[in-house]
Formats: sequence, structure tokens, C-alpha cells
Amino acid sequence: MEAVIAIAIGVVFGAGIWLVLRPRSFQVLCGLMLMSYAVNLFIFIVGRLWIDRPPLTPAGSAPDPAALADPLPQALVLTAIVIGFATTALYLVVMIGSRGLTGTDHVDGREPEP
Amino acid sequence: MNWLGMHGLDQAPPWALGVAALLLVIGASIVLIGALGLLRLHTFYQRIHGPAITITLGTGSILLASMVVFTAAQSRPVVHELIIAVFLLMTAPVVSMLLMRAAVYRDLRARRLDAGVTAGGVYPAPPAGE
Amino acid sequence: MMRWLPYPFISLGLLVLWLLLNQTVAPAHLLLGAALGIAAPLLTRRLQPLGYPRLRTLAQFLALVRLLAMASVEVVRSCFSVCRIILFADYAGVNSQFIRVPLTLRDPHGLALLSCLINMTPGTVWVEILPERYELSLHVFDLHDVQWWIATIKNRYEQPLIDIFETEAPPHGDPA
Amino acid sequence: MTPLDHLLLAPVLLPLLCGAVLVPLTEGWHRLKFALGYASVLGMLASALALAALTDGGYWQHGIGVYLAANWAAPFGIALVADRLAALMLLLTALLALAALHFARLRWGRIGVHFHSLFQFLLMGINGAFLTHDLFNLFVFFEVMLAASYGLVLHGYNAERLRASMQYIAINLAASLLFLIGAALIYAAAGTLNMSDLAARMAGLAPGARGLFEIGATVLALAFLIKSAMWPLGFWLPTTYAAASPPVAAMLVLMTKVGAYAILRLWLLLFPQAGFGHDALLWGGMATIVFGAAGMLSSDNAGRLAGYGAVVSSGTLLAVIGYGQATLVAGALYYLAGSTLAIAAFLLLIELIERIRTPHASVLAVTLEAWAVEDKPDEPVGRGVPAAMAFLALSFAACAMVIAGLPPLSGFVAKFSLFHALLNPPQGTIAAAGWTLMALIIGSGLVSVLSMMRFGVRTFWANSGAAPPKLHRSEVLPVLFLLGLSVFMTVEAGSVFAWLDRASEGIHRPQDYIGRVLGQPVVPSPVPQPAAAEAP
Amino acid sequence: MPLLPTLVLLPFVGAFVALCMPGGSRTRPAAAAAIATLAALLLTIAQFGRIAGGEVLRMRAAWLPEAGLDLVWRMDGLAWLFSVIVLGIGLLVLVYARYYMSRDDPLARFFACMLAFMGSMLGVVLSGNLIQLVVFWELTSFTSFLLIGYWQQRNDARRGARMAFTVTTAGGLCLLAGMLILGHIAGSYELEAVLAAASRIQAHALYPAALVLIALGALTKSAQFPFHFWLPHAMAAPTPVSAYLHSATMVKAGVFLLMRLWPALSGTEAWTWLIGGAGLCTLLLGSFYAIFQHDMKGLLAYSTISHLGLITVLLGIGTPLSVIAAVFHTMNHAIFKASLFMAVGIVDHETGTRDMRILRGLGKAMPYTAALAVVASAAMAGVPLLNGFLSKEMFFAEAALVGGTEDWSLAVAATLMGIFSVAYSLRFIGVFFGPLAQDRLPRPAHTVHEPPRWMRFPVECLVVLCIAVGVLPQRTIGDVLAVAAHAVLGPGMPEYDLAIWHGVNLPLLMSGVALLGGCLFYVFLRRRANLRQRTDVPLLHRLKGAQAYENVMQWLSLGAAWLIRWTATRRLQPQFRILVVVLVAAPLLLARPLPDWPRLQLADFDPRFASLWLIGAACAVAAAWKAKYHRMAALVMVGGTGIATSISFLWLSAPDLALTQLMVETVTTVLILLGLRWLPLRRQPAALAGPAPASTQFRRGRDLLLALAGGLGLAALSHVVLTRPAGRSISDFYVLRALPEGGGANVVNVLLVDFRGFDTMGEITVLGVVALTVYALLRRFRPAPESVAIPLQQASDADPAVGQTPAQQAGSGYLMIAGVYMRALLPVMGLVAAYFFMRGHNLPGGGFVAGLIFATALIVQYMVAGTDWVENRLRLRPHRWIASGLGIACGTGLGAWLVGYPFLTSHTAHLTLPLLGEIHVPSAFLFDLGVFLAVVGATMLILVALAHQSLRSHRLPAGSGRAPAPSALPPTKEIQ
Amino acid sequence: MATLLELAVGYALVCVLAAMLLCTLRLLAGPSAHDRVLALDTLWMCGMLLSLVLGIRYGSQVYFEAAMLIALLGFVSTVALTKFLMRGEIIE
Repeated sequence: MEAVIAIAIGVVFGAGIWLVLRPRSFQVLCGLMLMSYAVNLFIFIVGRLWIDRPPLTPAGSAPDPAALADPLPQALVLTAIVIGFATTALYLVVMIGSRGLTGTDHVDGREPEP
Repeated sequence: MNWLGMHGLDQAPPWALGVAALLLVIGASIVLIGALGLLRLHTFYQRIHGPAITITLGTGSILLASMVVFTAAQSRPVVHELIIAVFLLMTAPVVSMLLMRAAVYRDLRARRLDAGVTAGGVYPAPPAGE
Repeated sequence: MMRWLPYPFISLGLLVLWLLLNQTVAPAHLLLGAALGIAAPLLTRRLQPLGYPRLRTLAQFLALVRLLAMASVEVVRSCFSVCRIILFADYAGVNSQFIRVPLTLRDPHGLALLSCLINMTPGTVWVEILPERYELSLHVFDLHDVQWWIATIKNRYEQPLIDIFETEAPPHGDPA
Repeated sequence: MTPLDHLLLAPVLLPLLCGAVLVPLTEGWHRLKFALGYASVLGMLASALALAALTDGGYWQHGIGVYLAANWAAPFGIALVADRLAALMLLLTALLALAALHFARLRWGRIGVHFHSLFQFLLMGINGAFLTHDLFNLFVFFEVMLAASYGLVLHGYNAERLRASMQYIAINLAASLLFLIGAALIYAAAGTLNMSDLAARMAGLAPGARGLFEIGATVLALAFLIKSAMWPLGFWLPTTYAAASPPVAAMLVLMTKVGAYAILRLWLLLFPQAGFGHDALLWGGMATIVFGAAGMLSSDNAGRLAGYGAVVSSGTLLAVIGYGQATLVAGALYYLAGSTLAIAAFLLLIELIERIRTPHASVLAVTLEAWAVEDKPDEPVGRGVPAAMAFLALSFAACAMVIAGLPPLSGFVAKFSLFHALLNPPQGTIAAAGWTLMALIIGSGLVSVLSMMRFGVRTFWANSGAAPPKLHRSEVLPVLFLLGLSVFMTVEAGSVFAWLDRASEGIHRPQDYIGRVLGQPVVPSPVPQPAAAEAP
Repeated sequence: MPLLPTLVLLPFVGAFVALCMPGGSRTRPAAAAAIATLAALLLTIAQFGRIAGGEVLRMRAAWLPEAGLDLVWRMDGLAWLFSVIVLGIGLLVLVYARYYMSRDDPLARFFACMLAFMGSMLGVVLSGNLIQLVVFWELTSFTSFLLIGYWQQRNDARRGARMAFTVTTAGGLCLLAGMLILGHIAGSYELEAVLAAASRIQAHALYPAALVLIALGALTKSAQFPFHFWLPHAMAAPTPVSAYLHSATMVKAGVFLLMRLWPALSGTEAWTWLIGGAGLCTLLLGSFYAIFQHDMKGLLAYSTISHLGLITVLLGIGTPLSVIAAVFHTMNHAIFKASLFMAVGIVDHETGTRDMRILRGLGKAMPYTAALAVVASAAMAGVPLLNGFLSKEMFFAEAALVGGTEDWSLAVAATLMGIFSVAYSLRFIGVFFGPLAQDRLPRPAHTVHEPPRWMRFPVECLVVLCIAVGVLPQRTIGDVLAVAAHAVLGPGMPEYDLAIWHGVNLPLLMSGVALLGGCLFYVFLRRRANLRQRTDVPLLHRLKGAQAYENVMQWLSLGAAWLIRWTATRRLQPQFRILVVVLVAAPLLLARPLPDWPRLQLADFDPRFASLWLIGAACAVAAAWKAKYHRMAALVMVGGTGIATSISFLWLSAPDLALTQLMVETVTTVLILLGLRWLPLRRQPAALAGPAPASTQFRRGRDLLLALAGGLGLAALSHVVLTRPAGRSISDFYVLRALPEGGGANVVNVLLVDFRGFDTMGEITVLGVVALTVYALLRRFRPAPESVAIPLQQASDADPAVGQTPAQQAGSGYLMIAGVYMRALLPVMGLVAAYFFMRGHNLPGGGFVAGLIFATALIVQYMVAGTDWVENRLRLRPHRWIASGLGIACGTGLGAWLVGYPFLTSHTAHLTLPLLGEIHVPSAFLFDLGVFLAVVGATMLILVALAHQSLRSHRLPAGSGRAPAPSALPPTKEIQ
Repeated sequence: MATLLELAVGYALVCVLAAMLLCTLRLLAGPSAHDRVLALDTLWMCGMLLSLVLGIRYGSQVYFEAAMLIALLGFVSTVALTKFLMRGEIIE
């Protein structure tokens, strides 16, 4: 389990890096999205992997912290997801704005000299 | 081997568990077959029929299994899986209808006539050249 | 009554949905569910040009139930046949074709239900209603007999739907 | 918890509420929008002053005010902490915001929509970043600040701004991801996010956890360093500064300093003795100085000139922090404030200067100078200088003096104090790096002089066809205000330094923070809590 | 009022007053300036009694006590002497300038600059603190920059100003460094402390460094070799400026500094070689160069360089007598050189030129001026009975003395310099003799006559002084010199004699040789070397300081540009590349290695989970592959990774995350599709179908390596984190307190709305801010020309529905049946949103998820029936949603204040209602409502703003062609 | 019987995941855009089923919500994609 998720994070992050290094703004957008998946997962696994232990405290009895998943990273990821969503939207709009005004979808807003 | 006990399933009648197991096996198999169809069938218009069985019978069986298991485990009728069924009934037709229509006209537009769009003669091949 | 509860069935349906979601029949939830059930259609009324479908008589209701039951059997049957084809058939021999089915049903809700039934039945997919002659374009996974399909659809599905939805004038709006 | 404690919240809540109120107002209300925004900034200024007074007085123990948001004790809830350093930064923010907003009144606040809301949210983010004592909350406020800055950089939509902001946004999004990775690693290693709690737990970390912690801190530092434009991570900065509208660019100058602030604060808390990564900071900062100086010399565009000036000041700051000598910090803070004000004033001034720069004349002047062409001397008669021109030239000269560190303005005092501290280290011997740093600071000052002089000569002297620009009072006042602050800092250097020394001493005592933050009691409930409420 | 600061302040006040004078008058600013100067001069002179009595006036004001930097004003003999020079000559120059400057010149600025310079110079002279001295030192550079560039429209003025400023500022910065080191050695920046620590300073290891740096400051300021080149170029300044700055005062600042620090620094070999050597070179070069100038001011400038070299040599020699000679010559030089400059100014003023190749016979036209100039230049040449003679005599004596009997080189050099100076003096006065060159003068010869009375007055004063000092040295100036020299030398004052006649001795012989040789040399040059037509200096014409300066500047600029080109980039990709490299390298280099590097464990390998991530990873990699040419495919594949992510969250006990991720996935897809429409199609060019060129392959390979490194790094980190035992964390607290004190069973939600509610507030602010930004940006969005027209899909002839409006599609078109479902789903979705909202505190859900569901429900309606249809029936006003959301969230937090709690403290109201039983209404609920509203508002604002763009192309006038100019587009519809 | 159910659940899990893998293959292979959209939609459906099966496996209601959300809103992105395929813009 641990190895799988670690490798998965690595692969997604690597794919994101590759895309971020590409010249077209849409590629960079996809890259940033993939990277934020990887980073969200990374924050998430900082609380270790728990199966079927969602951090919902049972009614009546005192909750046992050792038997529930770490809620804090989850809260952090939630915030990070939202912020990631917002910034994706922003980058997208800037991307199309730049495409419209500069006439190219190159990330620099101008085609490189050949 | 005691995970059923954790959920209170050890009190449940065995026939219920059997039914649930059967439904699960059927449903899962159909899901797999549907996906297989999606992968292996030749044209898009054939492939779209693969997932149809996933959505109908596959999902139906698994939903039923879920209802049976939870009803048995909690000793009270648990039927809220019906909601999923209702939602699927309302959304799945939309998806397949729109997807099919999009595929037809995309193929016509791109003159991809070998993709099966002209089969049956409902959609005649448009005149070449635009 | 009608002013404050214009869509009793929808409201009831939403209440049931609410209770099912919450898995409770506690009075607070009953109240809340009812309130939501009444408020939701009212608030969204302006976005519903066709209004909500209504069932007028018990007979219509029974016809609907009968239709659904028959359709479910058909669903299971064709499901297995599709499975069989996918698993065992030689795909080159599968005769997938589009066919045209002339329609007489005009009510959008009825058509919607028809599309649901057809799409839920594995092996057939609704494509569109061809506008020029009001024919349904249908894709059939493994076609043997065009006429059989046309007859089946018209008799087994369309006719009951016409009975259900078009015995009276459509309650609201014009589908066109 | 006394009413005065709530003052800690004002720099965050005031702009938030004001920004929210401004959102639904349409453009027809721009006077009202400006008035509300202005009132909010004035309120922030007042609260910053009050905080500066409170942290310096005996009101709070050790001069550290702690606010437990949501009434949860320190490592668990989010704590806001104000000390002299935070109060200084808040004050700087408020002053700068006042100038920038005033400057925007006539023109920039009216073109485009939501300038005022975004401006307020930007202030909220900056202030929050200065106040918060929680690592992840710092991230959130960074994001608020960045998101608003994205909008503001784009403000006044043109191709150049879009190009620049594409770069700015992409880089900062990546930086935000790094921030998250770093924060997650630190949480993984230490199990907490509160800065004081982290500091308290540092000692007890196992070697493995310590390694993770250091990796986390490194990645986190990268995120901060991207913000503060250390070479080679800060290439976005000159482009962005040159493209942004002047009031926004002025605020960006402050944002560059937020990164340095975060590093200073965190490193002094977390690595009080070990000095982890200080060498990298020192050498990176020195490389940044060289890079920025070269950039100043090679740029012919005023915005880029200012941008590289900011790079130099950022590099100086980072190198000084990396030098790791406690007595340097007061000078560094003074330098931070002085250079921020001057570069911001310069950026505001640029717009006014651009009004007199006819492209044709400046090109001609450049060619003439490049070939050292001796034109036929004109009549030896001086030209009258219109008041507007004189104002621009003198303000420019003042900005240049502060940025270059020439006497007598605050830039010189700052550099002098840095040199003084470098030359008189507590341990007695001066490291080779110290000499290098001094040489670089002096050299960069000289380069700034050269490039600013070149720009000034071309603009004000060689630009023969220039018509006197029309200046509006609302554009002149902010520049004068910022320069006046520089003068004030120079004249009152003694008392300012006394204050900064106290601030510097304060942040060099992490134990005080740990004690204050972790020891802050929550407000007790007036009625006994009902027994554990049953879960529905 | 304290005297010394007043002295310094007076000129600045005068400058301000002069600046405020109305334009159009020459007299008023001049009068203001002169009055301020006169007042200061009288004040200073009045102090002579106290100074002569050995008193040192001091005044101290705290400035930066922490760093030992106080403002210390200090006036001793030397400072007094220089103050008098600065103020006295300043006064004369101001009077002169009143008449010299043109009637059309707006003089307020000129006089203000002059006075500001005067103040700075006084500041230098009167500083009792090294750092304070540097401050004023740089101020003199700055004000002189303004003065040299006064005629800003002239290129030579600008160039001269820049050169002077560059050189002197660079020197000033060196001086600062030197002073800092000096202060470091002495332990104080106070002048007196430094002077008292002479032995400690000279023994210190840093002494050479300090000496060199301070010498650099002094030599640049005094235009000593090899920094002399700026002075001739500074002659582009108006002549009063040259007379004042470049003969009498500013260039003297360097020698003043050397005198000031003489007790502390001199007496070592390094000092002698450095200062004496530089002075000697300057002395010879300057005088030699001066001969060959054609511009009268240029001649005087080189002469000044030479005389300053003389003073420097004297200081470098380092004997007490030589110091006395240096001080004496400083005074003399100021007097005669200022008068000469003013005389040149008169000539220039009257004839319009200063070119000695043109000027002839002016003695007839302006006999009085000619006489004055001849006397002054005789002083410059060292003719007996004039002041220059005396100090030159002393110099010769020292030069002869220092070499002893075996080394005559200095004496020879001194004599040589004497010869040269006689020669250039002769050349200078040549303009007054011979016939008037009528035709070549710029102005008609009959207009050339004596200047106004008061313009000549300052010259007269100075020439009288020349003669007075030359004839009666002891009587006129003996006391002053003694007082000034005493201030430098202290108790070690030697005996000396200021007499005209010391008998026949070596110096007199040298003087004679110089006078005679000079005359002969001049005649030789006139006759043989074609002096009047030469364009370059013989022998030394290759030595062009100014050219070297320009080269250095050029080289600096080019070097900087080169550095920037190689170490910086304006492109995004290299920046990202660097970022990744740093990201991988920095932790490896900096952080300590992890001691317990875990082995890869496959024991708990779960093939099912692995297959889930096989899907996710494959989608990610494929998305990376496809994103360039198949944007939609890439989007779908990114969606595949999103599915894997959300299912992983679900699987790994994070239902809240799974729900949120699901909704975000959906909304993001819609969002990107809305945006994709504005990215024109990108097809793979056929040319690129083959194998890529080597450079591309290299680039790809490099990026692949980076991606691998980055991915591997994060994977390794994840593995390390996962395999470490979980330590003590603060989460336990949340789990334990969430229900009893936070009032909710869903710990994550309680964290979001209670424990860390502050985060959430920031988060919804981010959303709101982004929405506003998007809205603002899109309002002025201009699409690319090729994407303005309706999309290709809608222009096809195959689809019968292409011409339908959105409302038609939904009403009777292909969307009719789908529309029935999608419209029927609206209340259902609303209900589900309400459900997730209500339960959030106790079970997975919450305001954020609910908000996204609600927004999606609305977006579905937009998709069915189009923007116009929906907005005719529904006024959404997303701005208000955002504002009220933020307001409610904030207001909830503030509500806690009312009951005396900190911001955001949550409170649970327990209501007992009839029939319904007990109901818990936590305040966090209200906070969550704010989150909900803000999320709905922000999401809708973003999506609707994007959706509105499509309207514009549909609203194009019919038949307007496929690709209209973007500017012709109708504006975006306003969002209500 | 319990063992049987357990085996059935395990089998179902494997089947659903295998189905997802097959969908992914189709997603990657294409060849046309509508194939990919169909594959993505099926992937969503399989994801929903997976969460249902996980719900049975762990006997928890928590998984139900996710499934319901997919059932209700999973189609939105598909509809958007198809509408994009058909019309080139999803909101007109």
C-alpha cells in the first residue's frame, strides 16, 4: 500500500513536472493540475494510510485517536483542493486572455525565435 | 475472518448473505463484461452498448446486494440505495443520448464513414467536399 | 392549496427523497423535508417551461407501473443477450445498425420516459428525433429484423406512454 | 482577553470586511468605494500604530501579543502573534497602502472593476501573513495575498501585463505547491503546525524526523525565496514590476519582503543556534545582489530598473539574514523599511516620469551618449525648469539616493548600520564572507548610482522636447509622503534604531515566544459546559 | 542657537530662499544667496579670535547613538581656514555670477545649487565625525553634479557632470569603506578619537586597506592621477561654477581630507608612496597637459590638477614643513585660480569664445581685466612678489630637502613642473597681447569691452590679495597659516619663516631656472612645435583618461548585459527548469541525510489498490503525452487521474476529501471546457511528424530527466514519511475534543469551521478574490481572431441543429429530451445540496461541497438552455452571494465578541422545540452558511463570466464574415 | 455464508477494478474523442460501483454518499464534454 501510493505520487508529480516544462500554456495548466493532485495526496499521506477509519467520532463513547485517521492533514488537503481549484480557474482565464491578446498560446506570450 | 462480525452481520440470516453474494457476483461480472465490450468491440456505436449493461444490471445488482447486506446487518430496512438507482435512471439516458448524437454528427462531419455511422442508412453519407 | 402546493407529487417525491437521504422519519426531518419539498419546485418554477409531469388518474398510474415492470424484464433479458454477444459472438457478424422508428408520441415527458426505457435496455441507444418526419433514430446493437423492432417499440412502449401522457391535453406549455 | 487584545485582529478583519462590502458595489460608486477603502486603510494604520505602541509598552509580557482565534489553546487553534517586528511590518504595509491607494484615486482605481476590493484583500493577505503564527495559516494568507496580487497585476489589461502575469502566476502557483510540500513535511516530522510549538519540539526530534524536518524547511524556504526573488528563482520579478500598474507595483515591493520576513521569523524561531541553511542564504543573497546590480546596469526601462533595484535590496536582505549575526538584524529591518518605501515611491514616480519621456528623444539621447557625440554647444543659457519637472527630478533623485544608499537619506543610514554591525561582530573577527558582503553592498550601491544617474540624465536633461507633465495633487502627495517617511527615518534614525534594536532582541529570544504562545490561556466558559452533547 | 550647525544650515536656508524667488530676476536670488553667505562669512570670521587662542569649537547632537554616530560639529584652525575660503570665495563668485549669467537664465536654481554646494562643503569642513564627513562629501558630489550639468541641454555638460559624479561618488564610496575601517580600528568614528589613535591605526593589519580606500576618496575628489580626467570635462559648467568648485573648494576637499587625517595616517612608507607618488605624477602630467590646451578653461583645469598634485606631493612628503607649505599653497591657489577663472569668464562673456587659437590682443579692448589676469597668472607661474611664489618656493625647498644629497629626482621634477607652469601661464596671457583677431571672433570686435563694474570687482579683490600676500606674507596671512597648520600638526609645529627673501639658496635657484626655462620652452614651442595648431599633446597623447572612463562604462554595461543574458531569462520554461533543479538539489545539499532510509516494502502490497493507481498513473502519463495537440484528450485523462485520486481518498478514510475532489473535478472539467473554446485548434504540423531534430530531443531528454528526478524525489519522500512510525501529533486533541467541545462528530468539518476556521475564512476569500479577478479580466477579454467566430462544430452542414438557438435546442431540438431530465434534476440537486450542507458538521459534507453541488445544478441549467434563457428567468447576482458569504462568515466570527470570546469561537445553541425535540444549532452552522454562499457565488461568477463570452460571437451582426476584428465585438454581457 | 459473501465482495472488487482498467485502456487508446468521453463516463460509473462495494466490504454508510454524488453529478462533466464535442461550446 505505502509503496504503491508513494510511486503513484511520484509518477503523477513527474508527469506534472514534465508538462510544466512544456511551452504551451495548456500543457502548463495540465501540469499544474497534475502537480496539485500529487501534492494533495502527499499532504494527505502525511497522516499515514488508514482504511475504513474515517475521522468521524462515534456518538456516546469516547473516541480513540489511535483508531481514527489523522483529521488534520485531511483538513489541510481540503483547503488546498479549494485553493488549487481557484488558482486553476485563474490560470485558465489568464491563459485564454493571453491567447486572445497576444495571439499565441506560448507561455511567454510570444513565439520563440526559431 | 471476523469482519462481518464487526458490522453485525453475524446475526443476519444466512440466506440473505447468500443472496447478496450472488447478486454481487452477477453484478460484478456484468460490469466486467461491459467494460470488456467497451474495450473490444469494433466501432464506437457498438462499444456504447457495453457500458449500458454496466449501468443497468451491473449497478442494479450491486445496489440490491448493498440493500440486502445493510438491511440484514442493521436489522431494519435500508433502502436509500434506491436513490442512486433513481438518479441513474435520470442521468444515464441523457449521457448515452448526447454521446451517441455527438458521435454521429462528428463522424459525419469528419467523413469517417467506416466508423459505422452509415449502417442502416439512417444517416446517408453526405456529399463529399464541403 | 394549489397556490402553495402546485406540484404535490413532486413535493411528495422530494420529501421521500429527503427522508431516504437522512434515513429517518424524525418529526424535525419530516417538517424540514416537507418545507424543502414545497419550496424547491416553487423556487425553480421559472426554470421549468414544461412544468412538471402530472398523473391524473389511477389508471394512468397503473399503466405506468405495468410498463415499468415489463421494461425491467426486458432490461434483464437484453442485458444477458448483450453479455452473450460480447463474450462469445464473432464481432464481425454482429449487425449493428441505425433504424428509424416513426413516432406519434409528442409529449416531452412521455418522450423522456421512452428514451429512458430504450436507453436502459441494453442493446438499443436512442440517438435523436429526426426533425423532418418526426422519426426516432435508434441504434440497435444486434439487429435481426427492423420491422420487429419498430413494432415492439410502437406497441409495447409508445402506446402505453401515449395513454399515460396524452389522454388529456398537456398540462402546461407547448412542447414545441 | 481585553478589548485591546482584539486589536490584533483588526489588520486582517478590517480589509476583509471592507473588501466584502465593496464587492457588490458597481462602478458608479467609485467615490464611495475609494472612501471606504481609504477609511479601511486609515483604520489599519491606526491599529498598526496602536500595535506598535502596545508591543513596545509593557502591556503584554515580553511585548508579545497573542490572540487565540476560535478560543483554542495555542498549538491546536490558530494563534495570531504580534510583536514589534510584526507591528513594524504592519505599519509599513499600512503606510505603503495609504500611498498606493491615494495614488490610485484618480486613475487606476477607476479603470477596470474591483480594484478596491482586490486591494483590500491583498492587504488582508499581507497583514495576515505578518500576524499568523501557524504554518498552514501562513500558506492560506499567502494565497489570499497572491490571488489578490494576480488580479491586481492584471489590472489595466494589456498584452504586456498578461504576458508578465502568465509568468508570475505560473511561478507562484508552483511556489505554492512547494509551500504545501514543505508544510506537510514539517508536520510529518514534528506533528504540529504552530511555529512556537515547532520550536519547542525541535529539541526532541529523532534524527530521522530531524532530517525530514530539514528537507521540509528547505522546500519551504524555496517557496519563500521565490517570493523574495533570490537568484536564480526570481527572474519573474523585474518583468512583473515593469508590467504592473504603479500602485500595484508599489504593493508588490512589500510582497517581496514578505518572503524575507517569513524566513527571518521562522529561522530565528526554529534554528536559533544551528543556523541551518544560512550559508546557502548568504551566498544566494550575494549572488542576488550581483545579479540585481547587473540587471540595473543593463536595463533601459524604468520599471525594470526598479524591479532590479528590488532584487538588489532583496538580495542584501537575504544575505544579511544568512550572515546570521544578531546585531545585523536591526540594520536589516531598517534597510527593509527604507528600501521598500523608496522603491515603492520610485515605482509610483515612474508613471509620472513616463509622461515626459518622449520615446524619440530618449532614443536620440541614448545614441548620442553611446557614441559620445559632441554636438555643437548651444547657447550657454540655462533652461527654466517647470515646477512639475523639478518635483519629478528631485523626487527621482531622492529615490535614487535611497536606493543606492547615498547620503544623506535613509538608504545611507541603513547601509552604514549594516557595515557597522559587520565590522564590529560580537565574536571579534570578521569573516571573509563579511568583507565580500560589504564589498558587494558598496559595489551594488555604485552600480545603482550609475544606472539611476544614466536614467535620470536621459530623462530629465537629455529629453529636450519634453513638455511639462500634468500632475495631479493626488499623484504627487503619495510620492512626497513616502519620501517624507524616508526623511523621517533619517532624521529620527536614533529613535527608530532604538526601537528596531528592541524588536531584534525580541525575535532573538525564541523562548519568550514559546512561553507566551503556548502559555496563553483560553477564555474560560462562563457556564460549565454541558456534558458531552450527544451526536445526532 | 548653536553656531556651527547654523553655519552649515545658513547656506541651505539661503538655497531654499533663492529657490523660492520668482523667476525673471537675476538680482533677487543672487541677493538672497549673497546675504546668507555674507552672514555665514562674518560669523566665521568673528570666531577667529577664539580659534587663534587655541580653542576648538565643538557641538554635538545625537543621531544614531547605537552605532556611535553622533552629529559632531568641530571647528579648529584648519576648518576655520577652509570655511573662510569656502565662504569668502563663494561670496565673490556669487557676485560675479550675478553678472556673468545670462539675463535669460532662470537663476534661482543656479544660486540654490551653489548655496547647497556651499553648505555641503562647509559640512565636510566642519564635521567632527568621519561618517558625517562622508555624508557631506557625497552631498558635494551631488550638488556639483547638478552644477556641472546646469546647462542640461548641452551634451558636454551632461557628459562632464556624469563623469565627475561617477568618479567622485565611486571615490566617496571607497572613502566610506575606508572611514568605516578606520572607525573600526580606532573604535570610534569621532575625528578626535581617530586622530588620537594614530599609532594604533598604523600598526593595525587593516591600515593599508584603510589608507588605500581613503586615498582613493581623496584622490578622486582632488582629480589626482589617474582620476584627473574628470576635471577638464567638468569645465562644461558655467564659469562661476568652475571658479568656485574646480579651483577653490570642491577639489580642495580631497587635500583637506588628507590634511585632516594627516596626523593619523601619515608618516608611513605606504603613505608617502601612495600619496606622494600620485601627486608627483599629477603634478607633472597636469602641468604638461596644460600647455597644450586651446580652451582657456581647459588650460586652467589642467593647471589646477597640477597644483593640486603639488599640494598632494607636499602632504605625501610628510614633514611638518611640507604640511605648512601645503596649507599655504592651498590658500594661494584658491585665490589666484579663482581670479583666473573669473577672468576667463569675462573674456568668454565678452567675446563669446575661450579658444586661444582665436583670441588675440584683448589687452586693448579690456586693459583693466588684462592687467588683472596677467598678475594672477604671474602668481600662478610663481613670479616673485606674488603669493604663488612663496608657496612654490617652500615646495622647492621641501623637494630638494627630501631627496637629500643623492636623490635629486624630486627636485628635478619640481623644477620641471615650474618650467611647465611658466610656459602655460605665458600661453594663457598670450590672449591679451598682439593684434585683435577681428574676423574670427564669434561676436563683432567692437562689442568687446570691459565687463560691468561689479563683475570685475571679485577679480580685483582676489588679485589684490595675491599681491598683498606676495608682498607682506607674514603680516597678511601669517597668523591664519599658523593657526591652520597648528590644527594639523599639533604641538609638533616647526619653526618657519614667511619671508620673501631667504637669501640665495637652492629653491631660489630652482625658481630662477623654472622662470627662465619656462620662457624659453614657451618660445620653443611657439616657434618649433606649432603650439597653436596642435590637436594633441605630444608624447602623452595616448593617455586619455576620459576615453578610458568611457571604455570602462561601456565595458560595465556590456558586461552587465552579458551577465544578465547568461544568468537570467525572461522565459518561463527555463525558470521552471531551474526551479525543479533547485527543488531536487537543495534538500540533497542542505538537509542532513536521513539515517533510517527505509527499504521498499512489498509485504503489504495490495494489488487492488495498485491497479487503481495503475489507472491514475497511466492517465497522468498519457495526459502528459497528449496535452500539446489533443487538449481534450488530455483533459479527459487528467480527469482519469482525478477519479483515481478521489477514490483513493474514499478508500483511505477521507470521505470529505473524496466528495470535495469529486465536485471539484466536475466543476473543473466544465470550467476548462468553457475555456478551451477560446483556444484555437492546434494541429500537429505535418513537418513535425517525423523524428524530432537533435536539439528538440536533447531538450526533451533533459526535461524527462528532470521530471524523473522530481517524481523520484517526491516518491522517496512519501515513502519515508509513510514508513516512519507516526509521532506525537496535535491531531489527537482534535479527535478528542471535536464532539464534546466542537459540537460535531465529523472531525474534519469541525477542524474547518471551528479549530481552524481562520483557514477557511482565508480560503473562501481566495475563492472570492479569484472570482473577482476572473470577472474583471473577462470583462475586457478580447478573443483571438480565429476563435471569435462560432466554432467549427456549429458550422457543419451535416448537423441539422447547427442553426438553432440554445432556447430552440432545449425547447424542441436535440436537447429537448435531455432537457426534461436535466431540468427535473434541478430541485433534486438543490435538495441534495441542502442535505450535504445540513449534515456537514457530523458526517462528510459541509458548506463547500454543498456550494459546489448547488453551483453545478445551476450550471446544468445554463448548459441546457443557454445563458440568455436562464438569465431572463433568474437573476443570480453572484457578487452579492460572495459579499454576503464573506460577510456572514466574518459576522459569525465577530458574534463571539458579543459574548466576550475571541473571534470565531463557536457556540452551540440548544433549542428545545415542541414536537421536534431538542435541536442543536451550532454557530459553526452559520459560518458554514457563509462558506456555502461564498462558494456558490464565486463558482457561478467564474463560470458565468466565462460562459458570457460565447454570447458575443452569437450576437455578431449577420453576414459579418467569419473572423471580425476583435474590437468590433460587442461587449460582454453584464453579470447581474 | 459469511465467507461466501466475503469472497463475493473480493471478487466484485477485483471485477470492478479490472473493468476500470479496461476502461482506462479504452481511454488511452481512443481513437476518437467520443470514445474517450465514453470511457471516462464508464470510469465514473465503475468508480461509483467501487465505492458501493467498498461500502459493503467495510459495512459503512460513508461510502454511500460518494456513490450517490457520482450518480447524480458524474454525468455533468460527461454532458459538458459531449456538448463540447457537438457544439464546440458548452454554454451558449
